[in-house]
Amino acid sequence: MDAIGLWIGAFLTLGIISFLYKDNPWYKLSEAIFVGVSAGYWFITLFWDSIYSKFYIGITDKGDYYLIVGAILGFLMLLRLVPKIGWISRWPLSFIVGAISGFYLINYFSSNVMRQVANTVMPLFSTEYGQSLFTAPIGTIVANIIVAGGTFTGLVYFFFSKEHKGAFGVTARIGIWVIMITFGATFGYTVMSRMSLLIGRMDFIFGDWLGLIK
Amino acid sequence: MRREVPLIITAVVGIVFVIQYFIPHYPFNKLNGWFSDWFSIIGACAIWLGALNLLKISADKVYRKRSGWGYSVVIIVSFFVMAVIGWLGGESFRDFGTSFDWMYRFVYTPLSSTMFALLAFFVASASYRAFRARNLEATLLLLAAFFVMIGRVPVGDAIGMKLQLPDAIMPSSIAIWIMNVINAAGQRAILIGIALGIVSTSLRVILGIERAHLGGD
Amino acid sequence: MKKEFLVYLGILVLAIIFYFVITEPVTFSPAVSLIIIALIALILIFIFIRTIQGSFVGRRTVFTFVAISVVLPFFMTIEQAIRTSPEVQALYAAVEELKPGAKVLVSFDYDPPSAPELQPMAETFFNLCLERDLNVIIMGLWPQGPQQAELAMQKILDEPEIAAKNLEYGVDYVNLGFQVGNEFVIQRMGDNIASMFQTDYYGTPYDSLPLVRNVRNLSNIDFSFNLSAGYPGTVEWVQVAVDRYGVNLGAGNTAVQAPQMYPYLRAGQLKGLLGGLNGAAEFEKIAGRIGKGTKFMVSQSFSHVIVIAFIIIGNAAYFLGEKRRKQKAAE
Amino acid sequence: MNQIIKRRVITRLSSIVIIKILFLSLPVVAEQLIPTIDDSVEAFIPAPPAEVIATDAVYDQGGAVHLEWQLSPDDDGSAGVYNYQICRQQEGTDEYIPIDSVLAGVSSYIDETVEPGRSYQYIVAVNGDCGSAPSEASNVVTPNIEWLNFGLSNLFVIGLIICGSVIYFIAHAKRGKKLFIRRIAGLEAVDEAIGRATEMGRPILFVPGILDMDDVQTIAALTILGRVSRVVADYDTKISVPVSRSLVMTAARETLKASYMAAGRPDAYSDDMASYITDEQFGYVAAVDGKMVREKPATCFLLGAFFAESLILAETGNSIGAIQIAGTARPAQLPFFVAACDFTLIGEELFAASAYLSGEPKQMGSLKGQDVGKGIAMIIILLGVIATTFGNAWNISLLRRIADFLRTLFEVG
Repeated sequence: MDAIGLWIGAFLTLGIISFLYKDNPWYKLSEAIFVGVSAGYWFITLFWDSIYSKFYIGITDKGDYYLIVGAILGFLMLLRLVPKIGWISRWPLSFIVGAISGFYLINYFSSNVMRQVANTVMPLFSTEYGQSLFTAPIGTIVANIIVAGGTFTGLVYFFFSKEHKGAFGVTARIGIWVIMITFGATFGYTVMSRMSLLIGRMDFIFGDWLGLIK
Repeated sequence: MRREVPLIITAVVGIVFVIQYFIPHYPFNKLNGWFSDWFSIIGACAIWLGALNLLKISADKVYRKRSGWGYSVVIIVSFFVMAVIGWLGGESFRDFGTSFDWMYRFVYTPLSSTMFALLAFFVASASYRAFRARNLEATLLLLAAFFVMIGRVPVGDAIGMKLQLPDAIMPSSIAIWIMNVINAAGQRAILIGIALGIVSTSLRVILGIERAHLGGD
Repeated sequence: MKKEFLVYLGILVLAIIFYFVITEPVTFSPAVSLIIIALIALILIFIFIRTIQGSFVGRRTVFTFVAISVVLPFFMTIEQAIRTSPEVQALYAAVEELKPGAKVLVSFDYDPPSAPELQPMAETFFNLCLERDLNVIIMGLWPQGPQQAELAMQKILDEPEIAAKNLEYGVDYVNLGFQVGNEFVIQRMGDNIASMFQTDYYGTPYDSLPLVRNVRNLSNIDFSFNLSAGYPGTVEWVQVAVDRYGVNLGAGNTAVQAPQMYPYLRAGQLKGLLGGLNGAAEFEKIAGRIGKGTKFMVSQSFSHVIVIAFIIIGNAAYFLGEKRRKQKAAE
Repeated sequence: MNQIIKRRVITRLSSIVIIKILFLSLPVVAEQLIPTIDDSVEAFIPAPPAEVIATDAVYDQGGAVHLEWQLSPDDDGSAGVYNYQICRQQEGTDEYIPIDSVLAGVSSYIDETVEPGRSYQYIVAVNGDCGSAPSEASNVVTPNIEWLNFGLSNLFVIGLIICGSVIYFIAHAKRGKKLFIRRIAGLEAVDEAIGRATEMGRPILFVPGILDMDDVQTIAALTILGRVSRVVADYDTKISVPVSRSLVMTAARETLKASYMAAGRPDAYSDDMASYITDEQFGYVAAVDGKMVREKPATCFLLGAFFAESLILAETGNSIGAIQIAGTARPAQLPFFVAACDFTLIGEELFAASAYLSGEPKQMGSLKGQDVGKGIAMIIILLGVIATTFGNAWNISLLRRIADFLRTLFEVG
């Protein structure tokens, strides 16, 4: 059974890779299998995990009656299938949108705005109270200045209601430089792990399947 | 009715979810947990809509014999194969050794990891095309990517040792420095900006200024 | 349409030949490997010249080179200088310090997509433990972790010097399987491991496994190693197992995640760290074993060099093209 | 009375210990152990922990009691002492019930199983190899739940200022005051990109990210879809919105329908414009990639929450020569969009997009309000850094106090 599985796995792997050359029937077939299988996978997984384990077991075994609210909202959602009263599905939708807006508003505010600002407030030149200027190692001083200054100029770049001209414009420009370096670094940083993914697939083809490598 | 009720629901629920952050008392302390449970139940109901839509579109293609209808048959068949196997498997449908697990290991996993692995090719083609020193911004992007890339493989340090560079400017040290210092600053500015954007967007939604997603009359 | 199916047929024939006819692993001798590398370099120089002359290469050429740079090193016998970093040495030293019979807990917190990076680490770690007669207790906080552990363990048990030891399941190593609950599992294990793992991966009750019968909680574990690709993972092990229960912890991480662990390493909360394929290769080197990490690392370096080469080619083309454009404008 | 309780606790605890040992050990080992227990039970019982203090946790989530005690003098890291058993007596009962245990060396515990308004008393017993010793009973504690967490009042005030300024500028703009908003290149290009698709007679592809409606980026993407589809409806161009979540499909349909109605062309709308493919990240990408190369859209919008697939989509879109406008608030994916797309909305710009595209004054007002938030953050960073740096260097208490104040002002929880 596993040998058949290997052949199927290899067939599908090569089918997806063939897309790099161009769209072709092999890719189309692999894509169709992928869409069907994964939609079926999520369909049944959500059924067992959410409807059965969470809702049914939650109500019958654990007495978590608050779950009924979710079931009612879910049911209202399904009313879309009835064209005449389909508009009722906007209620659960607006419930979700409202809850998410409120939730994100306060959470992002506290963790991203407040905390990041607090973290940026730091001494630049020394590490302990009472030490005179420039007692920290030179590397740390440079790093501190770049972190504080970079954050500041980056924020200037995002200003919408002021034209980027004059001193403000220069600061915003430095801001965009910092952001560009950030992007370059993030890009270069991910190249390695992307390559290992391909290495893994090729190992599957040439090692696990064809047995050409040890 | 059709317009006002959703707006009121959004506003009230939104405000409640902001306030719950400050109230440690029941039931407000439970709201977050409840909502994520509710959401997963709503999602599990809604996937019926999605799945039926997928099947309907595919069936339609087959019925009208539109080009590529054969692939639509494949979609329908593989959907049902996976769903039925999962259904028959009962509660423990994805245990090791079940047919659902077999499908997962030999069909689902190869497909998704290969699609993921295509990134290796696209990373290469994107950097070939985009990393050109057209202007100062692009040059900074290019240089940062270059140094981090070099610094993350042994080849980089091997070259560094050949050139007898001091430890502080070894490619790997430069890469770590860029990541920890400049990257940290840039990320922080982006994060603060994003959070303020979210605050403002959420407020517009709660106040009902932004209501496209709730449809027309 | 017809042409495509001919190509498919060709691929099928090749696959059958490779699968059924060539049954032995293929390796190129060092000389052949060097010739291949030289050829690739020559072609790159050729492309470079062509690009300067103004004819750009397409995406497909780039794709071909990426594929070549990843696949060919699998068959090559070339050695790459690998410098072992202090965090890898520290992990090795920590394992080396353990006395035979010490209990090592290995948590597999990843799934197949991260396997290329983490599986080689798992294999080397198992090899090291079993070679030194340490007892290995496997568990997973990710549903598919224990399965990955089985694969790695099976591979190591088949290696001649380990097979010669005739190790027994339940006595020398045990797989407790997966448990839901993320960091709460670790927290409960701090007090009582059996309460989280009533049975092992195969359904045997905890108490009837001789190896773990006397392992009450995390304080009975001599060393813990965690292979992590995200949440829950190393961060949670550090915060709960190390900070609250004082476990000695080492970790293997994906390349993307590893840099976030350096603060823990500096604070001594982590005894050692393997980051990405690089870490796996270094660990193999220090353990004196050539495994997939070392092999894959050659592919990794090659593909990086190819990407960088293409960036250089692209830039050369851009600058020379610019010059030509300016010349034209001047004329 | 107290002594009776203590004795009861001791018998209870030692029986627990014996049972535990019996169950967890080899029968052979257990047999060997039992006589040792009998022989040495008097000799090696560790000294009890002392000074058990119970306090009600402040600003907690529904009742918790914080316990602290002094470790048993025998608990010095050597073997022999293995944990502390925590026992609780509830008001109205006369029995101490074991509720949990913590490892040796731990001297605090948070009991989160209390009910607010009731009174409790605790005993902490140390368990050694051969017996256990309970402490004196703790003070009586009655946990309360507060209705407001005053520990977060700084968050509340600053939040109020920033939200207040957003609302203020919205109202301000409504009254017709003109506001300047700088141009955002990616958004200026939207009209042109739609126009191009119309001219070429090719469709427009809109991908609203791969997360569900429980991410605010998806909501932001749909609000942009609202603006885009309004223009698309006017031009009578084809638009296609493949999605990877069923709820997003529903919301996208509502959005599209509303836009077509607003454009006065409800007849041109069809449900097929937004279709669900699959929840699986890469299955979705495989299908969208296929769609791209087969339908060859002239313009691709990739807006919302993206993960690794960002570059797969952007590169495929690039290979078919589409104009691509992308945007996400996930910093890890932004570089790939910047590298492979024509225009990229960076983080905050994604959230500003719908307001910007609407051109309505009140929407623009909210952007100005956002800037106030940024201004506050910048001022605090500037002041705080200067104050700590110099306060640190010359030990000036005023500056240090300012710096500490600013830091505590922005510290949460």
